Amino acid sequence: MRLVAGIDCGSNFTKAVLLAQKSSQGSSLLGKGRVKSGINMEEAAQNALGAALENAGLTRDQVHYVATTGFGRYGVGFRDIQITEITSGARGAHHLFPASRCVLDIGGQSTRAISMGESGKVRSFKTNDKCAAGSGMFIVRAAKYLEISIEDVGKVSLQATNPQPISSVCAVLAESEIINHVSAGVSVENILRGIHDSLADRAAGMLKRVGMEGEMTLIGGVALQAGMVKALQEKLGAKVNVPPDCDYVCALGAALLGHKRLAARDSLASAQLVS
Amino acid sequence: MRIAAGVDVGSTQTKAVIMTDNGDRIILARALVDTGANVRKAAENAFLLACRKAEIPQTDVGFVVGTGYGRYNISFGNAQLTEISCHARGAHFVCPGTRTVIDMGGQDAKAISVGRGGQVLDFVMNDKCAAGTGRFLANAADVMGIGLDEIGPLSQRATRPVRIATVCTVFVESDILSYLAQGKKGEDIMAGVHLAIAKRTLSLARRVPIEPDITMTGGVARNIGMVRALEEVLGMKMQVSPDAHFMGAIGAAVFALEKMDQSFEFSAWRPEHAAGSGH
Amino acid sequence: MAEARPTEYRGSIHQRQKELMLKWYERLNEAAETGTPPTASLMISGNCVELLEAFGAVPIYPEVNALQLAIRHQSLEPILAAEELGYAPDNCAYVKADIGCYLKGITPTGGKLPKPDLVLCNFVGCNTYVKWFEHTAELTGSKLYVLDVPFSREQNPSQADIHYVVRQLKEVVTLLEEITGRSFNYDRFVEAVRCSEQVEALWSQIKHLARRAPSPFDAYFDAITLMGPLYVYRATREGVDFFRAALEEMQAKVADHKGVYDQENFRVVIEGPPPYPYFRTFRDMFAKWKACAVASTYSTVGGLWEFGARHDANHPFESVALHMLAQNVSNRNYLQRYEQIRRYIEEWNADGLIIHFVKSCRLFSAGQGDMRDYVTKTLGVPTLYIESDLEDPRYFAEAQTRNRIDAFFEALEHSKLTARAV
Amino acid sequence: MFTFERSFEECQDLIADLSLERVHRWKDQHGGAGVIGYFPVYAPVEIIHAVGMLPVGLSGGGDRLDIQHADARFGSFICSIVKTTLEMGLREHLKVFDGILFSSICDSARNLCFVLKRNFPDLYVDFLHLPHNPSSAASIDFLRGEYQRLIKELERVGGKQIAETNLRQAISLYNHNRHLIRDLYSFRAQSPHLLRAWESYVLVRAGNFLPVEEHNSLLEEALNQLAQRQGKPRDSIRVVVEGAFCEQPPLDLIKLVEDAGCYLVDDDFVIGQSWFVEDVPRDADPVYALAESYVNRAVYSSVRHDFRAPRWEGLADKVKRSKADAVLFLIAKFCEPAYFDYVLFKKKLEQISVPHLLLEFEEKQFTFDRVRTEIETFVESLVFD
Repeated sequence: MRLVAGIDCGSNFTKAVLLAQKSSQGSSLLGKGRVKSGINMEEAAQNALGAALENAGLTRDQVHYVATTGFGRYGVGFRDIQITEITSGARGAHHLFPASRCVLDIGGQSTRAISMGESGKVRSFKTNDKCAAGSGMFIVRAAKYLEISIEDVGKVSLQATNPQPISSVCAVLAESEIINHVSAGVSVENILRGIHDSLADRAAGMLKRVGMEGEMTLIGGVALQAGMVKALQEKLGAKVNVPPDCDYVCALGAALLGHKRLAARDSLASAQLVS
Repeated sequence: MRIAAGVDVGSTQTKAVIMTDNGDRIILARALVDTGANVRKAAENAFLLACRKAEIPQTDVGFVVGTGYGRYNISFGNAQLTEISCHARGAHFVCPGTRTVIDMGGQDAKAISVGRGGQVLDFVMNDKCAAGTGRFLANAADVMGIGLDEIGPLSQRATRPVRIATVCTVFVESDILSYLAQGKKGEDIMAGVHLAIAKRTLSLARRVPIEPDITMTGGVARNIGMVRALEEVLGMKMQVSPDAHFMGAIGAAVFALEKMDQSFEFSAWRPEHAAGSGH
Repeated sequence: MAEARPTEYRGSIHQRQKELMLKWYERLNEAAETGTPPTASLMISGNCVELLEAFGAVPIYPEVNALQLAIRHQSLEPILAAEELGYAPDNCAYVKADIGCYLKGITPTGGKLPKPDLVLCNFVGCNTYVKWFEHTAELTGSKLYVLDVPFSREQNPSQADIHYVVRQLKEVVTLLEEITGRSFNYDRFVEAVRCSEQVEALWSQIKHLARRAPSPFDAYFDAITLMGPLYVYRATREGVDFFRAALEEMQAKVADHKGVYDQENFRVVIEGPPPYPYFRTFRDMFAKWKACAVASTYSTVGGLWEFGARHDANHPFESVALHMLAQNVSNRNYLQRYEQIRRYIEEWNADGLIIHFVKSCRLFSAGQGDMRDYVTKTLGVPTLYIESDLEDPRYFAEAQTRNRIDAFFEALEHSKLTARAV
Repeated sequence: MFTFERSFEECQDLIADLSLERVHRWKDQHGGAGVIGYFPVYAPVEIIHAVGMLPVGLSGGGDRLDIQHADARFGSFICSIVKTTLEMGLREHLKVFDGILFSSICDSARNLCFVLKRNFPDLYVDFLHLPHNPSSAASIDFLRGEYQRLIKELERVGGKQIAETNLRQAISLYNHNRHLIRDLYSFRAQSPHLLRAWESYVLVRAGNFLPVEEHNSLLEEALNQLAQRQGKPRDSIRVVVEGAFCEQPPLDLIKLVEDAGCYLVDDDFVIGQSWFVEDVPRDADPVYALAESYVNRAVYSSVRHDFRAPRWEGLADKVKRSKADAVLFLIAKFCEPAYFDYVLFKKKLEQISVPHLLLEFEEKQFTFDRVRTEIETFVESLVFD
């Protein structure tokens, strides 16, 4: 049995999973761990991996191969390979929902639309740049302003009867619009749903540009918000899958690809792409 | 004795000022509250608080001018004027030599060219994007995990400021994070942040003629780091009054007094004027 | 609210222009159904519609279709459709709306639009137009001809410039003969040029009425109402009749001192196209201040005639060439536009300039900051600079735009009042 | 290999030097002879050379010039090179020039021409109208006339008549220059592991500042030494870069693309340097020859419209010729000609199923985390099955 660790070094949290490949019958998830990233990626990765090992009741020397992903992927000295969070996110989502052909990843600052082939291989993708319009930050700020906890946002938004659209392209300026709504007496649920709708609009635009088809899987922090999922489902008229713990999807994808590379290495091909 | 008030409903904070005019115009009281989600309430609280501080019943206030982006939500306001007019008027009242106003608030930055009578000759504002505003600083402070009032002094200790790539208030976080990861010093990062905003603000301000005296208004004026950074890129000193972030409210109050002694007939005094402008 | 409602131009002309535009769309529909009359796509600015008249062919103006959609709040859907195809958020939204409509089979009236027999790109400065027509030809499979008009790089066009354009005009004649199977009717061409000459004279007289205070019409918002017929019917009798009637109606208003507003508080010059998706909202923001546009550069996209230029039936080809080269705002260089604005401000005695930056159109907007610098610092004239778009509703920030406009007029008013006080 | 590696560094410094010290030196050495700057993409450098002046290709300020004044003149939604060029003027970096040439490449650049005119009334600023209707015989005659107008202006500015022999000589010098650049490119396409894209890029771009004679010998030396260069092939995909014909991407971005696992086997960087696909004929009237070559022998480009030979076919051929696996669209933010062409390029590539990636850049960009992620993902999507 070969054991591969996938570590997702995000800007807020570092997540690690341990994946075992039983040569013939697929792979199985043995453990996972999650720690705050802080400013030292190496350390965070060590700790996350440690947590995963503990969770699996295994030891470091049993890990054959380490694949890192996420914005800190290069900051981890003990990695065997680094993979972008787009590639790993697609693989992870595809592993959990083999029928899904595209992935939407809405994180704190970034939104990514990815379309993929049968194998979970990335076909094309779009990411927002330059401006955080349409990112999860939109919601975080709104929640702060409306003085409700981020956990409740999803539920509240579901109660909306008459959503109010948000037109501003800037996550920060949107606040003034929100405030105008509030002072115009618009209810909190209608505002939140309005925000979810405008996020869904932007996301739909990106998905169409990468060629949306078949099922869609939503990952990233925003996936926890029921209101957002509903908004997307209505906007896209497609099935939206939400992984049980969407936090680990990229780490999982990294581990899966790690296994591929490991197999390749075993069959003598020299490990590529390690810089 | 005439008493008037100015209420400036900003995106982050709401300010109210009570002024009186017996011979010369003096400020009786100032009040500052967080705007929060309920703009109407915030305006009321600020106004009542100011009256209490001035030790007058609110009924003594003869005329109230509202300003700031929330001005049309002031239930008790008699008239509304834009924050551009009011900042210019306020700066001119507090620092009569003012020819240029640089205002940095929570969500917008503006530059105003002011005439000798305190009238606006020209102005520019940031658009569609909160890049390089007070909020940008607040965010930076959050990421660094320090208080908004500490970042200015901190930035003054910088030896080699970093380059900040983005002016997006949200993206600046990842910039700062990667600098922290590279082990850069907090003061150098914050100095970089201040410099980035100062440059952006100046390239905005250059659209109007920048002539001394330059008066800085708005909440950010309380940040010494920002003041110094701006003066550095400007190559000129600025006047920063302790009342800097009350300028809008003061200007509004001055206009209110002028209305009361009939100095001139503004269209803004006509009640129907607010119509067609509501939010 | 009564105060804030714009007293919109509502003469019989308003009705008549609606009829004329509908009639145009009917002819295009007929062309789509039956294959006749022959049609050709043209760019509004600096066009050679007189040539089409000589063949009894009807012009298709993609810009008019695009702006009609925007005014009817229907532009976003086609824009998104085009972006899905790969057009960038920062591509001209006129193009995206037009391409999107083609993809989705949307038309402003619901009637059919024909596949143009010729995609005739009269290239007058707008590089975007070359791409636009190239893409249209690629999508429709229509024949493409780019009539290359040298940009105005010296004060006046050279003989070589005129000669170059005339040679191409004659190539177009041959091409149209092949495509339509009709022969070039020279007399009809001369007659068309004569009509243009008369329409231009009338339109110019109307523009000059705005020098009176109060101005009988708004030279931005109302001028736009008259621009449809100007583009589609310039070279026809109907056009001449329409503009004669329009002039008479305006002269009548001047005679009994009727202005756009009961009292004209401010006179402004407006630079740049309007935000069509918010046309009415935008006008209301000026109406609230009783601010009347007395001149505008946008109303000279079709042609700049208030300073005396005309088509000339005695030199039909040369004068068509000259119109394309020098007498439309698109092919004139930036400094010539500064000069045009300066004359408007002085000769139409305006209080200030409004610059409306539209992200779609770099021909208009690239460098408007320098224009602002020139007008405020060199001419010392108050100028307001606002940004949005002429077709894409996503770029109009209503609260911010209103705030700037209010601040601008507050300042003008304050200055006037303090000046009086001193 | 010492001199060889050094010439790369020298070229980098040359490109990075906003004070244009090298150009100043040339001017001094030539008794204050005229220097004519030209805004990308193309200018008839042969003519400038023939009147004894130095043609200098302007290519923006990169990330070494932070924009303080130009933002106030060219607002949002305008590309960086337009702003940095104006900024260089307003910050007195353009003092060395006796004239600046623009041509009809896009609306922003065209307006910049006249904004410069207003802000620098003493500088000779001219606009060349390069024809957009190559299918008309009239266009060659027109361009010939336009070039003659330019010659008159340059003679006025330089106070010196042009001799036809000089023009013939200039034409052969630049023909040779384009030959050498073509050789460099084909060497790179043959053995990308022996010549990195950024290396050939700096060699070619140096030609923006050097007299053609010097640039020719630099290129000759480089080609000689390349023959002996050793190197181990990397495991990379072969990529054609399209869209960076005007504003130039930061050098670090070009390096990053290679480090992410791409061989850049062809590109359109500083495309003006290799504008003609064949020699400009030497026999005929040289001015006519230049005009005729612009109409009939020019490389395909997003700012030149030749409806006889669609640009997307040009790209398809390029991909075939260079045996590329994919196309990387490297487009300057707000570059409208590139944005428009992307649509039809994309359509064509999808017909012949060539994978492609669109990346936007700004010359002043200096952090590349997002771009790196996108390029690596693209490479991974081609490498992993």
